[in-house]
Amino acid sequence: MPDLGKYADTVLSAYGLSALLLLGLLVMTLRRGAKVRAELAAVEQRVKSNG
Amino acid sequence: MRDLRLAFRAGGGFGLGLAFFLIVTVMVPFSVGPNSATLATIAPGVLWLGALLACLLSLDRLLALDWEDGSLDLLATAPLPLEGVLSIKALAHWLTTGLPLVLAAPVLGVLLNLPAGGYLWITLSLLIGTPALSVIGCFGAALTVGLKRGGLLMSLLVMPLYVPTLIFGAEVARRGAQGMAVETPLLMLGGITLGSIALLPFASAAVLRVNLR
Amino acid sequence: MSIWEYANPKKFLRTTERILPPLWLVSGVLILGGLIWGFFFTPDDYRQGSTVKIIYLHVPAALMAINAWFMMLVASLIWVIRRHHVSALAAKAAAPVGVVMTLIALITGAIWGQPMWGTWWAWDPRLTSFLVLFLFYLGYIALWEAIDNPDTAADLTSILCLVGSVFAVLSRYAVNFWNQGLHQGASLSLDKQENVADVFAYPLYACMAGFILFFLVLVLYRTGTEIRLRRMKALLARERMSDA
Amino acid sequence: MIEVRDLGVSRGAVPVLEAVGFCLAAGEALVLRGPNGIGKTTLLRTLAGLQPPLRGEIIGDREQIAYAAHADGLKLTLSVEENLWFWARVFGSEDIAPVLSAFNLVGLRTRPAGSLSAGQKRRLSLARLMVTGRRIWILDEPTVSLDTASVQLFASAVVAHLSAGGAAIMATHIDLGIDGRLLDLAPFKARLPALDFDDGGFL
Repeated sequence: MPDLGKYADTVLSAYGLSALLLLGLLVMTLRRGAKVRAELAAVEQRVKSNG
Repeated sequence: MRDLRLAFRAGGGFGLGLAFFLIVTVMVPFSVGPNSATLATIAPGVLWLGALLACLLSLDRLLALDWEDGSLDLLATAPLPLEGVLSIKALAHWLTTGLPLVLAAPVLGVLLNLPAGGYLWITLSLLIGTPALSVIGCFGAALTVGLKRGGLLMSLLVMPLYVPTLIFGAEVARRGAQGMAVETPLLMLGGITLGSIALLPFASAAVLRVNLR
Repeated sequence: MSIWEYANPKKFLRTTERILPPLWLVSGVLILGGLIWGFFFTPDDYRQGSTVKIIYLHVPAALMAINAWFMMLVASLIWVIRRHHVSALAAKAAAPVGVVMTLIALITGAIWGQPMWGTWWAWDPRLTSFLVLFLFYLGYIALWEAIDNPDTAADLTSILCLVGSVFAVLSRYAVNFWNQGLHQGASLSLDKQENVADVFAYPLYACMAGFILFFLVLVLYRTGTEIRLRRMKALLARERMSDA
Repeated sequence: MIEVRDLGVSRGAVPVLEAVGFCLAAGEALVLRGPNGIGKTTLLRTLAGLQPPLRGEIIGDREQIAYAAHADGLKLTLSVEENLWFWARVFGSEDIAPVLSAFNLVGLRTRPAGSLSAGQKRRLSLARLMVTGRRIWILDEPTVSLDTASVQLFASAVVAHLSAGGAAIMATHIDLGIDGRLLDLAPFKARLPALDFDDGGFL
């Protein structure tokens, strides 16, 4: 761990909040992607079986 | 032509924007305190913001009424270009909302202790700037015309588009009130207004055609 | 073989399916590598102390905040001119990524500004422009959300994007004129003498490349999601047709 | 006067009608029939140029079409006369007097449109068609809320329009006694699109 000196709070909070936002975006993107993929598969199945 | 007559006859739209402007201006000293020096500093900005909000408030009536009673469909199939129809609508909006605001601004300036040099500039900047507000607002109204609860969305869409007009307009008024040079912001304000009047009706008409189909 | 082949939704899905996994990996390595390099292995600035490390987040995020809007503008133009559905959906997919980038740039900027300028927020031209950009993003996303018919939504949002771009540029000039500001000039420039010393620059390049790739990967993935959503809508509509 | 070839129309991105084709000469009327939701209004709006066709073409002079929708398109605070004058000026007509008498509106001319009954409003909105001076009328459910006498009034206005060399396309369920061709839209209902997801679309 580097010595951040008197600005430790500043730097760490900047990294922390950014990481939170980036991860949040990533997780939401992937979750929505997976959900839509599953829903589409279900609908496709149904449509194919009904003709 | 018809819009003008309608706006006057309906009465409500005409007075409402003006009354809103008055109320906002009157509320400001209640919130920032009665110190006349403070009020004098913020007066140009408050007047501009009040005028902008009053404009915004009256925008949803611009096309919504014609949408509801079906006249928009009929106008779109009429031999007039839709761009022209929308320009006229924006003009009607300006005459019934913008112009009264311009005329009322100096009177309300008294309430806010506007410095003596500022009256000319606040009036002039509003006179040049409010047409842009009407034309930009017309674009916003055309974007959201068919939507339920379009009013709130329209404010969200139109406000960022108002930023340059507000900045230059308020800058003219502020510099004028402080006796500084106003040429540059005045030119920019005029440029924005002319550019908006010349180009935005095309975007508004394109958007309205999409919304009508 | 032309680039327009990828305007076919199915082809787009098949291709992205193949190229996304390695891209995820590369962008992750670049971002993490760049950030770790910057965070652990660069010296402190003699004036700004350790706060200079924030640059590895702030500058790439700001870069992508603007480029995301620019990409949306290009995608909107492609939709307006050539009417490729994938293009409109890509613009839609990019907007939330752009919002997050803008937000990161604003937040890291505020946190950085606190010790450097002694204030969280100043109505500095750059900060203000980013705030205005943020509002534009919000309006754009709200308009997409508000409209049911996907083609109508694509048409309206792309015109909003075009008009908004003009007004965003105007706002930039207006804001510059309105307040000269505290913010330093651009961190990186080619023509001028380098503003940032090499020790800081290399990890910064890595982070910027990482952010660009990360943006690309996210947008491609999200565009795929939007395509599936569109297909699902189309299938459901078809089902309703056969019921009726 | 107007010819339609292989026309496909869509409502809210869903195709509703396809392969519609007809040809209408001066003096002819075409009456569209079909159950609710078949796409009569959509077809009429497409003909009027309010929405682009999905495919196919409409051959004819767009500038000759006057469209009357479900909604009356009246300004309630303006008087009957002012409403008509507005549209007369938009379409460059000079006189509204014959129209007022044709639709029996002379006695109501100074009344604000808001004080009219639904049927009277409908008459006013149909009178608008006459002041447009256009030769092809496109009418969507023109007889809604009209009483028998007013329907007769309307029918004779249409007959006069046809005999003066005009044409009309209308969607209506009642028999107007106009000598027009019937077009049942049910056979033109769009078939289900194929499910091959390969042609650049989403299905």
